[in-house]
Amino acid sequence: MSKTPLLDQLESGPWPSFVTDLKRMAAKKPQVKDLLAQLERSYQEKITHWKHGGIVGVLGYGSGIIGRYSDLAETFPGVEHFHTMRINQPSGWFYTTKALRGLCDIWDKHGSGLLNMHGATGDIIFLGTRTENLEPCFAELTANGWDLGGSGSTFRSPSCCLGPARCEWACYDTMEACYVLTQEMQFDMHRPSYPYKYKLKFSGCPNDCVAAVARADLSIIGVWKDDIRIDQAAVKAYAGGELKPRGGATPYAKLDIKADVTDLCPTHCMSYDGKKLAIDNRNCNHCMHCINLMPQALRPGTETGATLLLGSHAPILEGAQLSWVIQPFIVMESPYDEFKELNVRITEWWAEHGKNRERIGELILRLGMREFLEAAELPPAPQQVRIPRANPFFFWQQSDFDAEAKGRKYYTREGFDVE
Amino acid sequence: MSKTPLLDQLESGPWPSFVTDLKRMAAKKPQVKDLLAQLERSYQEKITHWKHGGIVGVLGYGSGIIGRYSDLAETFPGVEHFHTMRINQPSGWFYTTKALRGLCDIWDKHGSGLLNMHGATGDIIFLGTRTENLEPCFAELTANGWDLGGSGSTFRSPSCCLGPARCEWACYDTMEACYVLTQEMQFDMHRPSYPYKYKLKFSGCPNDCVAAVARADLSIIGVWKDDIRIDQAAVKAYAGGELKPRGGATPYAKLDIKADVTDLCPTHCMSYDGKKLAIDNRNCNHCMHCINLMPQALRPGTETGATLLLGSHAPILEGAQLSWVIQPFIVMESPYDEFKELNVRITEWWAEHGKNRERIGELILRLGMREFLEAAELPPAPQQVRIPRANPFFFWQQSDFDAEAKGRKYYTREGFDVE
Amino acid sequence: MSERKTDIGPPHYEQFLPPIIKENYGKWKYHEIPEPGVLKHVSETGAELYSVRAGAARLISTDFVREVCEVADKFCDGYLRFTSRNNIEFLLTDKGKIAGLKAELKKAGIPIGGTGHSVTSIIHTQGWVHCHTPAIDASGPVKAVMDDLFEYFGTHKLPAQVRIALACCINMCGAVHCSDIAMCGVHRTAPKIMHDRLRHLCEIPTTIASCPTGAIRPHPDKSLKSVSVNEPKCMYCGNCYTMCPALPCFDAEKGGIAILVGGKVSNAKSAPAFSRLAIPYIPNNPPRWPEVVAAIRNILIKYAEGANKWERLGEWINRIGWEKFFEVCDIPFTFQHIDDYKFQAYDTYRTSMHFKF
Amino acid sequence: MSERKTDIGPPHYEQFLPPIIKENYGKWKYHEIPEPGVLKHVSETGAELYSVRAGAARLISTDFVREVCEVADKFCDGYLRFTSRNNIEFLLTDKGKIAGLKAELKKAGIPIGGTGHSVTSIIHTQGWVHCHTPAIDASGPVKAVMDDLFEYFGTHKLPAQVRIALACCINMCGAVHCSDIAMCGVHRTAPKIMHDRLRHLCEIPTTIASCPTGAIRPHPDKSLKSVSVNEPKCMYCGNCYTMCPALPCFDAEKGGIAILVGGKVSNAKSAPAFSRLAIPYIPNNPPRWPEVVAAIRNILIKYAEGANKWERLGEWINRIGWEKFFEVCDIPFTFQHIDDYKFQAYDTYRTSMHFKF
Ligand code: SRM
Ligand code: SRM
Ligand code: SRM
Ligand code: SRM
Ligand code: SF4
Ligand code: SF4
Ligand code: SF4
Ligand code: SF4
Ligand code: SF4
Ligand code: SF4
Ligand code: SF4
Ligand code: SF4
Repeated sequence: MSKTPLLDQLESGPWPSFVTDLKRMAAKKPQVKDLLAQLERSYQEKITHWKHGGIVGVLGYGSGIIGRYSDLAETFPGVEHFHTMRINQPSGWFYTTKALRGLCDIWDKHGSGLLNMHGATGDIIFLGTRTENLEPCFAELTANGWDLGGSGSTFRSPSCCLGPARCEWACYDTMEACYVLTQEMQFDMHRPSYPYKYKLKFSGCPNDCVAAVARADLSIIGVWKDDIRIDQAAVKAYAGGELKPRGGATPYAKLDIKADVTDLCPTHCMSYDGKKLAIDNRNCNHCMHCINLMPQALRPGTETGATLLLGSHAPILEGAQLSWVIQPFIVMESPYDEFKELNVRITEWWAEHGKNRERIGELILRLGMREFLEAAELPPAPQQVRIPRANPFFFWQQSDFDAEAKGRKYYTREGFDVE
Repeated sequence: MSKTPLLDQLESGPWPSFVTDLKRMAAKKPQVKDLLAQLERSYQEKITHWKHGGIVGVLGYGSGIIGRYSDLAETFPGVEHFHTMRINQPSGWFYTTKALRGLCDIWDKHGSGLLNMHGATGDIIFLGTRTENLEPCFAELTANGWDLGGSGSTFRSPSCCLGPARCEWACYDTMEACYVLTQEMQFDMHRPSYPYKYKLKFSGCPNDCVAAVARADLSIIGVWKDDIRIDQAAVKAYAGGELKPRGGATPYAKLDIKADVTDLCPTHCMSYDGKKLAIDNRNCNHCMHCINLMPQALRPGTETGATLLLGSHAPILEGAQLSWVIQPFIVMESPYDEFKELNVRITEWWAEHGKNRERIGELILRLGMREFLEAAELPPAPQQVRIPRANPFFFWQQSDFDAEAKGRKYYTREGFDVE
Repeated sequence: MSERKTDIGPPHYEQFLPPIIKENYGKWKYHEIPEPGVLKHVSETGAELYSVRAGAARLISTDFVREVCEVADKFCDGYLRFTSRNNIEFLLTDKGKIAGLKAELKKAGIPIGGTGHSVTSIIHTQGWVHCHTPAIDASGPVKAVMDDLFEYFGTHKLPAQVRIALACCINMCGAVHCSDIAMCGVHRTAPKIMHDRLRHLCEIPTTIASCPTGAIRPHPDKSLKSVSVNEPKCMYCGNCYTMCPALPCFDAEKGGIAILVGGKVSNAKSAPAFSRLAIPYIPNNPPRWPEVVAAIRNILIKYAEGANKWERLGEWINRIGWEKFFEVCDIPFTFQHIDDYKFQAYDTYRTSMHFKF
Repeated sequence: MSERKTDIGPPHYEQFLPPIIKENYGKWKYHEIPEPGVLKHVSETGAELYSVRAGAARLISTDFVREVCEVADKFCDGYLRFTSRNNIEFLLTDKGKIAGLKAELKKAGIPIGGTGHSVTSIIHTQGWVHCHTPAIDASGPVKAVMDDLFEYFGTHKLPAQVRIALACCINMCGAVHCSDIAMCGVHRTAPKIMHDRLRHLCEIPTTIASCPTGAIRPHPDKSLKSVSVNEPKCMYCGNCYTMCPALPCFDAEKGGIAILVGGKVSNAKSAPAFSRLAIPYIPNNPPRWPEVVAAIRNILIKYAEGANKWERLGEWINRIGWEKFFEVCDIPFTFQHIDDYKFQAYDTYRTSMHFKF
């Protein structure tokens, strides 16, 4: 009789089965056999059998490894230690088979042979090894050009959509920006010196294919400032049904430009008279809807850059947050100095004021946007808010009164106050 | 030279001038002269000259009077005392001239002769008298059928739109409901026994002409459950321009039924084919827009009652709140027993748990909607929320587990839990 | 002495209703607004009721009330009412009397209007006339603004109704927090502590608890038996003063008016909504507050020009976006506009790419 | 011993890009999706790149990776990538090779799809395979749901894309909080305090501070040097356990899955939005969680039937209203649906008459 009758039931069905895959590895690796056996126990008992993680790592780093021990080590000695190694992925998750095989070789040698491509943050996740293997595995990784990613209270491995590598809508070079910032922040990635985790995600346009707005403390989302480029001939082809909506990836054969595009434009800034498509670009929200449905007729403008949004994270502790706009537009070009400097101002302010396990977004809620914006040297802008405050409980600081005394009407920031 | 050069500047212009009106009263009443003089001082100095109110009242009542003393009593002895008396207005603010003159006689005798018709809560505001006049004035008021309204931590004078008295849209009898509840709550109105103020406002339909949703702890807003009544002939008359939109009260001569009505219906549950207007009533939001624009063609349904919403108040202390739905539908018919009993459950729970100066809406936020709904014996309903919670931080109580153990799927309330 | 009457409540409304209303109570079928300020309600019985709506200062004298009563006796058989926005409504059944009524009101300087797509009377409060916490007067700014917007009271020129309100302090008596345009008196000075008086007048724990931002602490010098205020944490709400008269937070120079816009109450089309900060501060400038008057006119005009048919002010702003509102009205955007007050703040931040440059 | 290498960071991506991408980097002009799982990108230079997207379990072995590499060598000159949702993309320039690639993948049991109006791979987490706080497994429920929804992976049948995610506890690793449909593992038991261990393992002040609801207090019996938990205040978040291993909050019987719906990330049409609670609790039922599978299918089907063209799941619900969602999907509405968690709660209440019966 099988030792994993419950898990076995996950071998049927059309979707690829992790059980089947693990079983063949179990034939080669005793720790995988024990992993399956322990997992079967969890399936029976509906409870995890991993102990609260311990602190393990490689020399000089305080991150990149998640310690993990079984609470059934006596029964399943193969999983007594089952630590995770997070390997920082390359920008856009591009690989050559050579590189991938190299990684497999290292992991077969030093670990369980199980992995995730990729973890939810973006790292390559090497799943399951013993403490004594960490250092040799790390040495071999670095020898082959790989390094660990982040974990704990560090700068976490940034990730990006593939952007200009394969997408016509990328408003800046997400791949390069992600790489440069990852390199820039190596020290902070490997040595926990922040109040909590800090994540960066780079999306090339408002479609946000790496979910930056939901999962990155600092979300860098591409955008254009000028006009959507229109190819009226292609518009005609969509109207005529020669071109399929959304490149063909829908159940709908033909686009009704009014019903499907202009009527659904959230700002109603488009019009179509049956012949020509017109856009009042000053009132466009950059939502991408029209572009998404007619990729051969419409393209973002050419004055491009990114919007910076800050603060998103999962629900711990006060409920989830989505990132909000802190800088409506920034030019994102190598060497990204403006961006790097801003990033430093943000993390320094947070490191100084943040409590243990307080994300930057929570800190701002605690201390107020003004204190943050002044520290980050960003002027207030209406784009930062969806709506202005409703309550009358606002503060005035000496700088406001000083500006008033100087005959200025409002203080917005040193050098930026309004006459 | 005039003693009130600043105020005098408020005598010009087309809008009726309170200064002109007060000046003629000043000729008769020295306290009004002093009031104007003190007000002029405030206009010069940009500061109030009223002291923090003291506690004054009539025998046996703890409300209805706002004590007020001048901080310039030596200069302006006429306003040394300048207390307000709040007289509970009749439902819908209807009067006969006889009744009004009677009130004027009383006030000329006992007070300054100045008043507000009406205060923001709805009372008749007698503005300015001395402590020793309160009791005689009160005696004469009650002798003539009038009584004081609420102030302080009491049940405040309820108010209502004129409803069935003059409006075709009233979904219940706001005037009678307001009267009955006011009578019912006399004890609580005149004896402060609540944690803070508690207000009721009755609007006959979702147009909410007494701003109940914004200004009443308990807002009773009329609504219908069945179908909007349509007179297709009148629809045609609107389409043809014979009938003017909104009864004529707009700059627009003719209604474009599609552009003005059906396209703007917030749920898009209407359609108009150029001839017939159709409404998918199950998807109507009761927003009133279509009815407002075509009062001769459309009327609310006939299965009518009210929605109860709870919690609104001005920004003190945690920011303003709008009332939210606690009971989507209640039949409002004399003697209003169901409503009265619910009102008692609400105030008792609040009186028991509320902190000093904590409005009912704030208490619910502090203790949670479930605790409130269970105390009020109201089942949870999706109409109570605009959207369900986003966070995963929810509680389970023993009653939930008990219901589960009994084979019920969810506990919603004793006797209401779901199989 | 006869028994003292208490708790009798208000008179029953029925005795104040004109006969036509008693007869047609609950039977109204539809209404028309034949001209600004004149309502016509038609009953299922065919009966027709006319209401003529007139504006007044809300702060009035018994003399004025008696004047109004005379008019009502002459044209309305002595029946009249007030509206939820402090207008007077003259109720009559004889259409033929409307012209005479209007002429009489004109003579008395009582304007007619406030219906439909107008600016109706401004809901307001006491101000320097009667309250102890105002930053501004109430009746004065209202008079100045209504003088300026007078043309909109007696006409139906606007894209929708526009409801203006004023509160003289942030307690916001009235519906300032949900008005198309609102003026709100604001202080900008932390309370000055009168240690001598505080000791006698105030309970220290209650005073400390009254501060919503936790700015008040026991005074470090225990012998004072007083409190200290952490000024940067104070947002001048005056709640401590309400609890303790020894903490006045007034200041002749720093008080002023904030303008909030875009709120509404009705459910028509869009849901009820709070007013939002448009201008954080305009200096207090009695007797006619010209900067406030100009700011409101500016917003009203831009709205009238920019809004679609039927669009309330807040609906217009939501459609174009707040960033465009600030641009169109040429109002600077400041730190004060960004919410930083507790639980509501996060919900006001822009968590999307949905904005315009 | 040679110098130890540290802080080298990841390899530069350029070395992994196929030549066509290097040549056309930043020059892409448009794309088509000729069939489910196949993308065609056309450059301004006229060059054409094909990407074939394939699904896999995310928990895989090096054997599987080697298999995939073989396929990529055979058809793609050794170039491939993974997507932000853990799909594999085979990159090729020779259109003629697509058929062969597809056949090979089919043979290997690797499904093709995940593009456009499909259900693409489920973002998920570790579960019982690797984490210490899960209420559920991750890979197991994902496999069961994907088996059931398999037809939607390789087709473009839905009104829009549908993004499903799973998190095994409320830490919500992944994007559960902004997904069209999300499964979230939930505990329903307050932590059991292991007093003996707590004393040695945990700092009491940090443990107390870790509780977001303030449910943890110092134990009244000082000699225990431990804490007590006020159970009614506990919402089982496990945050105390993260800080103090002597506070496990697991329970074989009471753990289960909550379903949240209607979130999104893109800015297309509507703004990014949180997922909202649809079903507060479904019992944990390994190995195939049939009630969860059925609940998700039910929601997906109702959505597919009810949504307008292009409407994401949350956009559909917003259009019809949450009350109709519960009605259409026949899901009971419970106390748990009503937010009562701190600052966000008020904003979820219905402060208008805008609802349907
Ligand atoms: C491995 C991974 C899940 C996966 O299977 O992919 C993971 C696993 C863990 N996460 Fe996570 N998180 C992972 C991505 C995320 C993400 C998604 C992302 O980064 O885009 C999030 C949501 C975004 C965010 O950062 O908020 C996330 C939000 C959390 C949280 C809640 C943080 C919050 O502010 O709400 C915790 C709790 C904590 O930090 O104590 C957490 C904690 C954990 C811990 C370390 C458990 C703990 O309390 O110590 C988990 C270790 C599991 C293990 O044994 O391997 N993990 N975690 C992901 C990292 C892989 C990688 O490096 O690529
Ligand atoms: C007279 C009146 C303003 C007016 O000119 O019309 C008024 C005047 C005062 N209000 Fe008010 N409120 C008046 C209607 C309101 C309303 C409107 C309503 O009831 O529809 C509100 C907003 C709705 C609400 O209840 O929240 C209102 C919200 C407040 C608040 C803030 C309460 C809150 O929860 O945010 C306070 C502050 C307090 O209670 O300490 C307040 C406090 C006060 C005090 C008693 C000042 C104080 O702190 O002691 C004022 C006395 C002024 C005076 O000297 O006469 N008043 N107050 C209104 C009562 C007249 C009447 O009875 O008809
Ligand atoms: C007399 C009064 C009720 C009362 O018991 O006193 C009243 C009477 C009518 N209202 Fe009102 N409303 C009255 C205050 C209100 C208020 C409260 C307020 O302003 O403080 C509101 C909510 C305002 C808001 O949303 O901010 C209000 C929102 C409406 C609406 C919704 C309009 C909209 O587009 O939002 C309608 C519908 C319409 O005008 O077509 C309406 C419609 C009406 C009708 C047509 C009802 C009817 O069939 O008789 C009445 C004449 C309207 C007109 O003047 O054009 N009434 N109405 C109030 C007159 C106030 C005044 O003197 O100016
Ligand atoms: C490959 C990938 C980026 C990457 O660097 O890995 C990618 C690639 C593309 N995305 Fe995406 N998106 C990818 C994850 C996402 C995500 C993130 C996520 O799901 O976690 C989102 C946000 C999801 C959300 O809103 O919840 C995302 C929202 C979009 C949208 C917005 C669609 C909408 O209606 O909301 C578009 C536009 C479209 O599909 O027309 C888009 C469009 C595209 C295009 C058409 C861009 C292009 O011109 O090449 C690509 C093919 C789309 C397709 O598969 O139909 N991509 N895309 C990711 C593939 C994930 C997968 O394997 O299934
Ligand atoms: S986020 Fe924009 S640029 Fe990046 S892959 Fe998606 S659609 Fe392309
Ligand atoms: S990107 Fe969005 S907002 Fe801009 S024109 Fe297109 S559909 Fe409209
Ligand atoms: S709230 Fe409705 S019923 Fe009452 S007066 Fe206004 S429109 Fe008429
Ligand atoms: S009342 Fe409002 S929601 Fe209902 S049909 Fe009329 S416009 Fe539409
Ligand atoms: S708004 Fe403030 S100052 Fe004005 S009456 Fe109300 S409490 Fe007094
Ligand atoms: S004015 Fe308000 S914020 Fe300032 S100290 Fe007093 S209570 Fe606190
Ligand atoms: S969601 Fe929770 S249980 Fe699952 S991996 Fe993340 S922290 Fe662990
Ligand atoms: S599980 Fe969460 S809510 Fe419960 S005691 Fe621990 S930290 Fe507090």
